[in-house]
Amino acid sequence: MLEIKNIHKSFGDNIVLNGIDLKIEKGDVVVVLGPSGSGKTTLLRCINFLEKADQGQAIFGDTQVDLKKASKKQIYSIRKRTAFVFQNYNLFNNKTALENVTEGLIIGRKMTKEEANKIGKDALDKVGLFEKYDAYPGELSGGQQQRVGIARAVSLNPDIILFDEPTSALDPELVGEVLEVMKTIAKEGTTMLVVTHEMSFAKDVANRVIFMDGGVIVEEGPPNEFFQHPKEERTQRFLKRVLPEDYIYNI
Amino acid sequence: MLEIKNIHKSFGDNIVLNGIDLKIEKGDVVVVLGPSGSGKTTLLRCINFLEKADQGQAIFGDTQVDLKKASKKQIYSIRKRTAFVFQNYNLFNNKTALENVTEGLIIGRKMTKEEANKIGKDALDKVGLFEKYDAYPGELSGGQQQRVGIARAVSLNPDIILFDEPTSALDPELVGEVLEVMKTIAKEGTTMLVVTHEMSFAKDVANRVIFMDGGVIVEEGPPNEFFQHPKEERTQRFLKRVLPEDYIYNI
Amino acid sequence: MSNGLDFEFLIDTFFVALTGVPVAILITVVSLAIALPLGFILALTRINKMLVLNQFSRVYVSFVRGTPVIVQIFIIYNSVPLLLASIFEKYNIQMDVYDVNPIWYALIVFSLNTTATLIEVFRSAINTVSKGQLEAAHSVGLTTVQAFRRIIVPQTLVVALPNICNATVNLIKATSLGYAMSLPEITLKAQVAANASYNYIEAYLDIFIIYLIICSLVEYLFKRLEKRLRKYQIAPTA
Amino acid sequence: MEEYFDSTYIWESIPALLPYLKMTFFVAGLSVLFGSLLGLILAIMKLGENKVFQNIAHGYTTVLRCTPSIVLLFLIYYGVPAIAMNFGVNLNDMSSVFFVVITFTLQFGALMSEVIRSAYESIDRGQYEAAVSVGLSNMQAYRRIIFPQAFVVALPNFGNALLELMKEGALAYTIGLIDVMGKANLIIASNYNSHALEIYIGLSIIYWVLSIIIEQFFLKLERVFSKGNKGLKAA
Amino acid sequence: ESGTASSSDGDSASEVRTVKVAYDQSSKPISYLDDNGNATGYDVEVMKLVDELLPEYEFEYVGTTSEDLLIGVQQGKFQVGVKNAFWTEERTENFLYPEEFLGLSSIGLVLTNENAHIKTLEDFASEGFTLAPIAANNAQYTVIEEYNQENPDNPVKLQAGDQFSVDVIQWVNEGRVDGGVTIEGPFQKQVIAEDGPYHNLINDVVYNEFDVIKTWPLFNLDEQEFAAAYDEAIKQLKEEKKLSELSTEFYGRDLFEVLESVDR
Ligand SMILES: Nc1ncnc2c1ncn2[C@@H]1O[C@H](COP(=O)(O)OP(=O)(O)OP(=O)(O)O)[C@@H](O)[C@H]1O
Ligand SMILES: Nc1ncnc2c1ncn2[C@@H]1O[C@H](COP(=O)(O)OP(=O)(O)OP(=O)(O)O)[C@@H](O)[C@H]1O
Ligand SMILES: [Mg+2]
Ligand SMILES: [Mg+2]
Repeated sequence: MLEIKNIHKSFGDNIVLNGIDLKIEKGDVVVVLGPSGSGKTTLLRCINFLEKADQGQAIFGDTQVDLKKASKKQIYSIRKRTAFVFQNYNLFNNKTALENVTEGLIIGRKMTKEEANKIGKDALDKVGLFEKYDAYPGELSGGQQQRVGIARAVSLNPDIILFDEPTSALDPELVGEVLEVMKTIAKEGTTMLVVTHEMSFAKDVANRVIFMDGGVIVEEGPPNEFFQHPKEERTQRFLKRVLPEDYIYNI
Repeated sequence: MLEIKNIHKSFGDNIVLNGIDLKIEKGDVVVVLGPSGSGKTTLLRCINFLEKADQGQAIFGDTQVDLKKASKKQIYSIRKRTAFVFQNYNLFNNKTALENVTEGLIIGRKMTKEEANKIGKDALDKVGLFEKYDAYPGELSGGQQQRVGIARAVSLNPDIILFDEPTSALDPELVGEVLEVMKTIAKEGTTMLVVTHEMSFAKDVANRVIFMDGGVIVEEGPPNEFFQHPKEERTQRFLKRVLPEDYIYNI
Repeated sequence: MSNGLDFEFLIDTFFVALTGVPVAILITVVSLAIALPLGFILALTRINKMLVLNQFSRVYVSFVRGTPVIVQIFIIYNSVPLLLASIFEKYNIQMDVYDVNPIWYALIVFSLNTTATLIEVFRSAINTVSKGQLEAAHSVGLTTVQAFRRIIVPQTLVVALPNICNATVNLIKATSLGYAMSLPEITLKAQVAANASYNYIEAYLDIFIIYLIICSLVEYLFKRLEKRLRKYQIAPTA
Repeated sequence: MEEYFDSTYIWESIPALLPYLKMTFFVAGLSVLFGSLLGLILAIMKLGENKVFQNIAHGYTTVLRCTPSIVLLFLIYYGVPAIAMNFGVNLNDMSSVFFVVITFTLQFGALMSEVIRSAYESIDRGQYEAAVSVGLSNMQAYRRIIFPQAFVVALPNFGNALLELMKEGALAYTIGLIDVMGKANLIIASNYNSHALEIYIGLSIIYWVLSIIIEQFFLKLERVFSKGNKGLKAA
Repeated sequence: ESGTASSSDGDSASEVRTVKVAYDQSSKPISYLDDNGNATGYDVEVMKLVDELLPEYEFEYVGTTSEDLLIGVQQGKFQVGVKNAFWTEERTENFLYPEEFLGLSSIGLVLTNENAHIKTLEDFASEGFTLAPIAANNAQYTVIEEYNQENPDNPVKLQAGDQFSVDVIQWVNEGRVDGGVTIEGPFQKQVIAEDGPYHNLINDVVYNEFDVIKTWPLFNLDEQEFAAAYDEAIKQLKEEKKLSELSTEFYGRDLFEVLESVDR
């Protein structure tokens, strides 16, 4: 359903992505792990053309796009098939929760306002924000904002949703809310590519875990294997650092 | 060494602290847990007079102070015996790392520059920032900034250090750095009152855990007992939310 | 003051000066209508460092900000007709350059001037809107133009509003310099009225009162507008 | 057009005008000095708890913002001596510089009060809290931590206000004070109003160069004083 | 002369009183600041002669703009002001006019050569010509305004403007306006004089005088005594033909020769 081939991306001298290949099937939930600065965010942004890759191909179903030379039209067509959930939510500050969700539908997809509102309300209901349609982002807690962000992504009915550390700007208590919502939509069969530090999510929900470092994929596999028997020394060191000492052996 | 009696504090109609009593002995490491908005930060701020309590007493060794009516002199004398580590570090942006540490010593405590520099350098060395004396906050990573914040507090040689979620503004990988430093100074016998969501820290380092909610202390006890057999229903619910499901049973 | 005020003159002239208000308002409104979009676009060229335009706007802003308005007025008022005349002559255009109502010069000067101010206002305002807003708009399938119209501009405006208010008040006050172009605005009308009897003190009092009223009104309106536009910025509670 | 435009007038006017910058600087310098003080006092009133002081300071700022400079100048130039006369002080022999400085001071003070207030408010309260938490007194916290940072924030706006002030020369001329702008008028008058365009172009060149110098100077200043904030801005 | 006590000078006539004489410093050749920073011009030089004849007064000259001069004299900041002012009924409420005028001003139209036949404001108005703007506080403005009030059917298109931004001769020559009002002195110095900046236009523009008008110093209303002293002095100067000399020096012509025909 989505295949990425040989992405390269540098900022000046800093080589951030150094040839990444990735294949995601319909319904997959792929979690990307890696130390800070390893290029996880950049990978997601390149897939969505928020950043222009220096080299690489993306194959979406039957259409193949050159990530470097994509035309405006191709970019829009790919953006229509993807959705992005940002670390800092990036809700439109001047729009209510509902308008945040419907904006892309009405303006980007040319739906009528009624259609869009229906879809938007459904999406907000699904993330448990029945009563917050008319609230502005400034009136919502971080967790609520991120749930609007997820509703916004889901309502676009994309082939794949890209999540960039969707819980890392949240208070520990609010993290649960958002992970719960993500689990729900994952179980509905949505294809997801998720950058996160939430190991429990990776373990419970992912069907594949990828560990990136230095711009390449160091190791990948199903979560059980990945957490219990990391093969690479780099991966072991990383897991040791981010997991409570005893946690890793107890899964 | 520090005893707090019956602190009350409201903001407008919002009763935030509703009669808190707390006794801390020399060398204690007390961890305060609680949901967002339960008044943890306010408690710490009242102790340090960053917020004026509506009612309450603090007994520092042999001196007793009314938290509401304290004179300027009393406030200074208590601030001299405490130090604060802020969630957002709050380093002086216009001062280097070393100056951040020595500012309070030279200006507040009237030390000579040489003395202060010696103490400051020792403190920075202790938190692993040997080579960053002359760096400005803007040039340091979050973890490094927070370690300067801790060095600043330690160098004052206070009777007690108050920590307000010292790691919650940090990237997951950097959290380790700071917790490590906190463990070290805890082991040196520094008295600490720590608001944190880091359960592993609470478990490993604290000798007492306090759970606050709705402006009162709901439950307290030594960490093992607290995590494994929380008595109150409210505490159980809270722990379930903030801990990975299986973690709690595996300690 | 030694000999008392001539109240009759004061009141009569107040109404005479008042007839200059429409011209002042017209210039203000038209200049703003030109300067707001132009300033915004040029601000974008500066932020995106578009080569030629960026350099151009830098020099332009620097000149306009660096020299007194009255001097700009003199220069435009004296040089534009000369330039136009020689151009018309060269291309054989049959048009009387000198038939031009001075209000055109005023519009040129004040539009150019306000544009320069607003370039800087918008430049800093746009910078306060985080890049994430644009990215989010892109990610839900909006084009850049749509994103600007619906997301970025409304937010920029709110941030820029206090400074736009400032610029507007300064603009209204600056229209008083229009007398140098024989523009029949408030100050000129009051001064003409004062000439017959040399009642300048009363004339200046009238000018003072009128500007005070207009400018406070403008400030008030902007505050109202800001409150309305800011409705989404209710401080996050709890 | 060549008939009228004679660029030699531009080059001849510049050296004739330059000496009068002294007066421009003198007036601006004094006004900046006193105006900043006034601005500081007003800003303190605005930031303080006292509602009456707050309203006075805000009202003052509004009125001054809404008053055309020329009107303010005449109010001061004729009002202040009249008031002083009531107290038996004769100010009629006072140099007009005095009144121009008062006018600019009042205006600059209104401007600066906003500059100072917003600069102060831009400094995170945490800086103050951290300062007192390490045992600094209130005054020490302001002097050593808040002011140095607010100063940097205020610098560019201060520079702008200064530029505005320098350009108000036309105003001073109306009561006979001769700074660069006034000198330009005198030159034009002595040419019986001919070649005014060239003289004004010469004048605008002087102003422009001056403004660029001031701008650059303030940029430098900002860079020097913000050494600690460099990284923050980049991040 | 009513000898009512003046507000500021005492009885001791022996004491020398310093008075402030304000002059418009940018009104060459009537009154101006010369290149050395000294006050001069016809009006100023006359006042200097007056000063010489009045030992009990010492004049101090203060250069300023005409607006400040008017307000200042009215308020008593200056005791007297000279700015080529004409007499109007309304102004006598705010200023004290002495008995004796100060000088004469030839006022006329600047026109291109092809319009040289226009000699009067009536002719000018009938042609529907445009007139260069005149500063609102300038005496010339008053003259045209008065004409318009007397000839409401055939008014001149009068516009107020700025003193410095209007260069009458240039505007007329380039065709920006059909005509301008000026006084003779400046025209002499700009066009007729060999070294005048517009001497090259000597065959293109003409000056057609339409009136000669008396000009007056403006005294503060409380200065009757001073005004009386001035009257005495200036009478003597007129008799000695001193004013004619100055008129020739600054205006290039002795306007007192046509004094008979001057009606205001
Ligand atoms: N716009 C940019 N310009 C220059 N360098 C950039 C830019 N964006 C990212 N980088 C650099 O690219 C590298 C990878 O950044 P990226 O954000 O992809 O890492 P990450 O894996 O998402 O890290 P984190 O876990 O901290 O979010 C970093 O060194 C970063 O400094
Ligand atoms: N300065 C203030 N003015 C008004 N209300 C305040 C103020 N500071 C805190 N509050 C309110 O007091 C309550 C407790 O806040 P506090 O910051 O102490 O909670 P907390 O336990 O530290 O929460 P968190 O885990 O989110 O930091 C909250 O409802 C908050 O909105
Ligand atoms: Mg990232
Ligand atoms: Mg808190």
